[in-house]
Amino acid sequence: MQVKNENWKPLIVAFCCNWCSYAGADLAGTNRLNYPADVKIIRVPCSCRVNPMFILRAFQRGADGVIVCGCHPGDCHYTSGNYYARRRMTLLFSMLDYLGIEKGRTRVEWVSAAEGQKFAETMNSFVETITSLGENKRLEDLRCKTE
Amino acid sequence: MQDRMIARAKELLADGTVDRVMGWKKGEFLYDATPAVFYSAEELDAGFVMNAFTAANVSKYLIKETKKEGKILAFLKPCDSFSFRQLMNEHRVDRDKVYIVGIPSWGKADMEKIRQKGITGITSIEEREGDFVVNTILRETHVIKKYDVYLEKCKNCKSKEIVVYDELLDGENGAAVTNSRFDEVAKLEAMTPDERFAFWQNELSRCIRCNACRNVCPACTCEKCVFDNPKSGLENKAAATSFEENMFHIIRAFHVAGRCTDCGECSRVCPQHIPLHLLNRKFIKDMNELYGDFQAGEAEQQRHPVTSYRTDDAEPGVIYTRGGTGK
Amino acid sequence: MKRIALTSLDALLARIAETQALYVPVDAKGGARFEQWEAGKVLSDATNTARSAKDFFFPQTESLYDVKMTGKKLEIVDTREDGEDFVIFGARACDVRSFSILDSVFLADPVDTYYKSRRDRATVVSLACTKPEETCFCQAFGIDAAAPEGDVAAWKEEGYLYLKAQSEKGERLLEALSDLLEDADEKAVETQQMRTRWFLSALPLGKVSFEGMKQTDLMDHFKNEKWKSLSEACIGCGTCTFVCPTCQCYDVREFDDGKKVRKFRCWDSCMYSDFTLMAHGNSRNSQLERFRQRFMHKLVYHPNNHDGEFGCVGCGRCLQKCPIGMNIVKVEKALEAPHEE
Amino acid sequence: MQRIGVFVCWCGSNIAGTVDVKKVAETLGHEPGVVFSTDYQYMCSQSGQDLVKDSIRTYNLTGVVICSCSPRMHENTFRKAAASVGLNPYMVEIANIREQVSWIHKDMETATEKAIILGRAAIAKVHLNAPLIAGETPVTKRALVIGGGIAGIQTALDIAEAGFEVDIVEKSPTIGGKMAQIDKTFPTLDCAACILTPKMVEASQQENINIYAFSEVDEVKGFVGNFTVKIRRKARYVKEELCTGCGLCTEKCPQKKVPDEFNLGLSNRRAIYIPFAQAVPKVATIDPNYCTMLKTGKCGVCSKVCGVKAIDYTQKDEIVERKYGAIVVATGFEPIKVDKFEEFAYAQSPDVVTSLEYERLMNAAGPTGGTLLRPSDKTHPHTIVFVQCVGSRCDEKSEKGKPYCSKVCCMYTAKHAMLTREKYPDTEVYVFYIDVRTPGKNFDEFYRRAVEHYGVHYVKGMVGKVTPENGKLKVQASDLLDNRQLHIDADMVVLAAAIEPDKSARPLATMLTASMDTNDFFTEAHPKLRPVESPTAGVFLSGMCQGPKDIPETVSQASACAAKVIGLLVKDKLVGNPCVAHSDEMMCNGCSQCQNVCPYGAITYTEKEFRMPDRTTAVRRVAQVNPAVCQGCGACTVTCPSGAMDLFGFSNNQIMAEVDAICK
Amino acid sequence: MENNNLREQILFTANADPKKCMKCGKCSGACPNYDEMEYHPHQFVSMVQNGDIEPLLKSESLYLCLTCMVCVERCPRNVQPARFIEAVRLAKIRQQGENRLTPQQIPAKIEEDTPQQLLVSAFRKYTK
Repeated sequence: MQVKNENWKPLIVAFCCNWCSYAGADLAGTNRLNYPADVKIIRVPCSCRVNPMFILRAFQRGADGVIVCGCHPGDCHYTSGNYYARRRMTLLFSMLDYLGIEKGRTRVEWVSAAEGQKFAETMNSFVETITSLGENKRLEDLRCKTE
Repeated sequence: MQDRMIARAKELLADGTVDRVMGWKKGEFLYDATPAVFYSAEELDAGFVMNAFTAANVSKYLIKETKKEGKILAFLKPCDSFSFRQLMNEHRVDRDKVYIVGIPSWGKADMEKIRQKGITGITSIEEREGDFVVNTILRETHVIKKYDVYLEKCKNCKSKEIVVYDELLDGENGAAVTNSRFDEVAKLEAMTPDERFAFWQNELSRCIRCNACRNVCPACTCEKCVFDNPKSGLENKAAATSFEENMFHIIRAFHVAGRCTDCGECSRVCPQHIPLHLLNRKFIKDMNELYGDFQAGEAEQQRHPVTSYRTDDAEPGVIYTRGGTGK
Repeated sequence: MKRIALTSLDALLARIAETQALYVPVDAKGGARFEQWEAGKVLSDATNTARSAKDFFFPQTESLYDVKMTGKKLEIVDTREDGEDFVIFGARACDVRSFSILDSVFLADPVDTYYKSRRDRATVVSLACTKPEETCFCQAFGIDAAAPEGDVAAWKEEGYLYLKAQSEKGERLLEALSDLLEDADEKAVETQQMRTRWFLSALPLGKVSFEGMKQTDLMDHFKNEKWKSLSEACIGCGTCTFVCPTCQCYDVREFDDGKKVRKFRCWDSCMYSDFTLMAHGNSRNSQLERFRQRFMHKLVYHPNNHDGEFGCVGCGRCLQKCPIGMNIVKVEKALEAPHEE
Repeated sequence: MQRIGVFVCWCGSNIAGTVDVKKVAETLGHEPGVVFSTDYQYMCSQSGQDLVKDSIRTYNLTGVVICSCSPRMHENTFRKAAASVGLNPYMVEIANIREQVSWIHKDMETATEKAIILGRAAIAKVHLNAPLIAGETPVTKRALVIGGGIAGIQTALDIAEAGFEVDIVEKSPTIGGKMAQIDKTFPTLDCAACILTPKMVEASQQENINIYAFSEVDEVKGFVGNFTVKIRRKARYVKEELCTGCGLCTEKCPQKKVPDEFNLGLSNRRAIYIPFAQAVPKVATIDPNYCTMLKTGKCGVCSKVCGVKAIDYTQKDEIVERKYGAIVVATGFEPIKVDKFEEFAYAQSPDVVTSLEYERLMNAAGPTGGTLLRPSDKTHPHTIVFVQCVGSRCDEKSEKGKPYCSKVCCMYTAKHAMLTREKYPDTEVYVFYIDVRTPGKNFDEFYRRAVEHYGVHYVKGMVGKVTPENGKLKVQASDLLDNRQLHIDADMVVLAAAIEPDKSARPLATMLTASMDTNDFFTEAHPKLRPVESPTAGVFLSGMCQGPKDIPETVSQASACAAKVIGLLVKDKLVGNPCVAHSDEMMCNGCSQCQNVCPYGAITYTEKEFRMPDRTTAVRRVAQVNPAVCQGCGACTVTCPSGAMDLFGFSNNQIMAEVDAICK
Repeated sequence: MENNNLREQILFTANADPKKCMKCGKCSGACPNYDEMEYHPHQFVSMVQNGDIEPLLKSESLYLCLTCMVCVERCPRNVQPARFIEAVRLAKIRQQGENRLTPQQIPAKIEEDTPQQLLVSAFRKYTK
């Protein structure tokens, strides 16, 4: 194991669907609910737009955790998108686990537009998990290393 | 069986049912037959071969062949027929342009496994019942149990059933066979994440990105693979440090999830002996466990587990809590 | 000729490894492969490594330089690594010959400095074959597996490792090891060589010859109708080119990680649809053309351009690894067979 | 290379209080492609927008990044501003540095750093943005209403009156639906026929309405504004255009023993019939299951008596294909089958009836001519027990009943009880209830009237068992408030059966690719804000097919639905959302996976000839997206392994560029 | 507190959820032994839910339930009232010395035609 980098702060990419979770994040902001700045949100129309490639890409480029947020099952703006996302992510996460990637680097959370509180809490707990897991080494592309 | 196949092919050529035959052509040795198209009885006599090494799955060639004029005869082994059925489900082959004769398969041998027994300078290999008789230049004769050198895909055969055919060479069809194809996956699942990581790093880091797994795969029938397409933003032709481990093989397995018939070609052709089927089988096992048993290519299916859903599906967190996945 | 008892082999290897990086073939999952030697690693008995030895001089990927961006300013950073000298121990005759074929490409004007730097730093200790595979046909290219080229040639026989320097570099290496070595005569080696040569000639491909290829005009080969049926089964993977010790095509690409753009080169394969992709598109659009390119290059263009030397060393890797059982011997036989009319 | 302008908003102190906006603007100004970067107090203000517009002109900007509040707030504002000076609105991206940065982070340094990263991500995305132009599709100015009950009639009338043509497709021989079977309506107790039949007549006479009675929808193709529908006009064996509805045939037909479905089998009709006197269209129909002529070829009485020669035994189903801009689903409901509830002995005794059957027994045009007689012996019942919630409010896993409240039962039961007591004061009426639910104008007053003025016995509790015995119905029930068990000898028991969507709804939903809930009610596009639209564009919901509701509610929903339809039909063209999926035909291999996951049926396949890279031409099956139907969810893009399917505005490359920028 | 524990124990034994009850009374409406019982099926559900268990324990109703399961069959909400009655009964006889029957009482209860099996099962049911 390498020596812990003192300056290391987790880098977390959050994919949020436009209709529920992104609005939930907005609500967290409106209500001034704090969560770490390590979380960077990318807006997608629906959780089903999140391609496993995006997640691996984020890890490859140095993200330490990736979270996908969508509408609660049954509430999808597009009726079925989050159901597909749920299966895809379940399978992908299972595969990552199978490949020996630490559990907890990936997460799916359903956050509605009204759940600003939940959004903030989710992000806080996710950052905590990632912080305890430490740097993502296993999925990083070595070419992205800076000497 | 080879003779019966040639005889039947000749009949079907003669009566005009087909105008060419998809088969395997004799090579330099017993084990290097090449998939080939035969146009005449003479060609069949000269080169058509069927033996314990003709393992290549010919279903993928039929994509190209059914785009041509005329009708082609294809001999499909059970696993090939699953692949073909899946290609039909994906509208990739024109069923009307193939006359399918289903042929049984008891297993195909892996030349590498024979070599691994330390036998060099092989001059000939004969098939005798359940054995191979290998003669070498040093006048040694090795008798090897066929089963010992079967390809992984044959040792863990899922079904002897031919799922699509016009006729059966033997007149009768096989059935699904009990198998332990998920045992290896389960064994990995039972390891700790660190052990699994070490296992896969060792395996996948050997990848030279020759793309044989992808190009041979009957489910990989994209016009252009994302990894070859400069416009995709993911193009990466080189075997670059960690790209294979972290992206290529994961995404490839994901792209064929729900469509992979577990024909085992990927592992057969890998020049680096990477057990790629363990990735595909992991997805199959997960899908069976989470969404109900499903076998791609088994029947006419429009949707597979990744393109369907139930409102009460398990949440993604299930994989972190369910048993059997190590600590 | 020098020799050392095989029981002291580790001491010999340890001595080499003291001053230089030492690479030896070791058994691993997926076949033998070259690894940096360290105490405890055992020399493989395999006839050959799964991948060829060309990686030492022409690795699959290699950084050329970085372009760093600071705001809108660009800066070019040389990423060349001039590492230490190294020794390749145990390369086979075919692979050693492949180095000279690669040399004829990379060291011709303009010299490839990345390649040259590696080549200069390397000392090659070859090891004679004793048990060739049925896929071996190096004899077809005038290679003697029993008497391999290389800076130092080595033979394992009767509990000894026999060593013979064949170049200045080789002499320097043996000089440095002289206290471990004893003088030897060539008798034992000669016996082994006779045995091996008989072995080679008796192999199924022992009589294969490519010389007939030279009898036919380039354009006739090019227009041969056989290419169609030969290439039909080709799935367009790069296995043959990537395991081949003489395939030397590469592509130069960039990798942008946001902070820098890394210019690197990587093996390319003429079997790939994007091989020599240019702005106007591909020059070889069908698999037939690409397939033909590979074999024309090895069997026709290369001898035409390099004093009759074929671009193949007969290592047999492609015969073993091709997913669909197509290979250079089949191609040669088909092309040499009389045209069917 | 784009020429990008970056505009960092202070939002007063909302952003500038925590984010060093000057630093953000300066740092982002050094990003490749950024030719102008500035900050301003209120970007969304008129002068802020003018700053954006002027800069676009001055610097020839091809892309704009606004670092401000959430795109959900002002994306449109800035897109419009850009469009007004000729920059494609989809070249504008927002970096959300208020809700995601300044409002949640307190530390200036951290917040500034994050704002810069989010700005970079937006810049990276804009580099890959391309101008998008929303597609336009023409609108066929005709609506189809499926179902001719009160909901369908009301919707059709409202649309027709606005000047658009409407076709009503009704599966039974007449329009009118369930309301035509009802006797009186609560809470006003006016006669249903008196208010419904004029509407039916109006519908038949309205020039813009065309009624396809005895017809069903066979196939629906197309999309919003452009549906093509095949309507199956089932054979009546009577020429609709000739028949005058005189009814002579229905009197002369020798086959008299056909259960009359209009009276729910409580009486018989002939093999040739007109469902009821005020049927629209008033045309006879031959029931081929009972007609002797059609079954054996011997009879022909109706044909002989018909003065206008309207009978045609050779008639076949006819398929009509028509184009529509909008489709209204008004398929209504049915009461559930109550024979599964063995405890109520519905199958054992004819005197146990459902409420709808009771309606017919009370109706002047019903089987008893309006005199309440019990079905078994046609005598006057003296004790009647009403049971509420039969099959409603059951456990979700119940195989017999439904989990929802059917909403209308409390009121119609009160109505039945009241009417019974009014007409027959000598009759004892018991109503067993779990809860009496009467929200609605004058509803609770109505219920109280039943109790207080009419002396209906309301008992809190449920009937546990009904046993037919010696011509009586022994009712055993609990009275929860008095904590006793009641045993009543009743003459009739009336079951308030739960309602469920019509059986035809499920296959129709499949045809329309409209979604349904687990109970087969159609789902709304939004339960609060778009309650009369289906998520499938161009498909609207009217009446009970969407959920239980009473007549006033149905009518108001029907009119609301009509308003939405009119709003669609009044447009000449539909402007779509340009952020839709599109297929790269050269990459597509036609595997159909995308079609399987598309919730809107926006993807179709076509065989097309292509010139391939190897200089051959090939006919290939490729996916095509109808941009008018696609809503841009992106489910297809992830399903497509080759990446042939991509989403405008959120392309693979754009999202990956954002990922890369964030992970730098 | 003690009652709360008792309630939890009964809920655990019953393995049913009284919160699902919508208080329609159909169980009691269907109960064939209603008039004999002091507390009726719906009251068992409601009183267990409210933790009001003491009166139930003291009541003869416990033994008057015929376990005919009609309440379970008829309940529209699948609350299964009989399970609560059974659970309370079990709670009672599990208390020390609260057996419903003692061997000494049995001879008095034997009638000529009482099947042996009834006695055995009653003994099993009413003692721990």
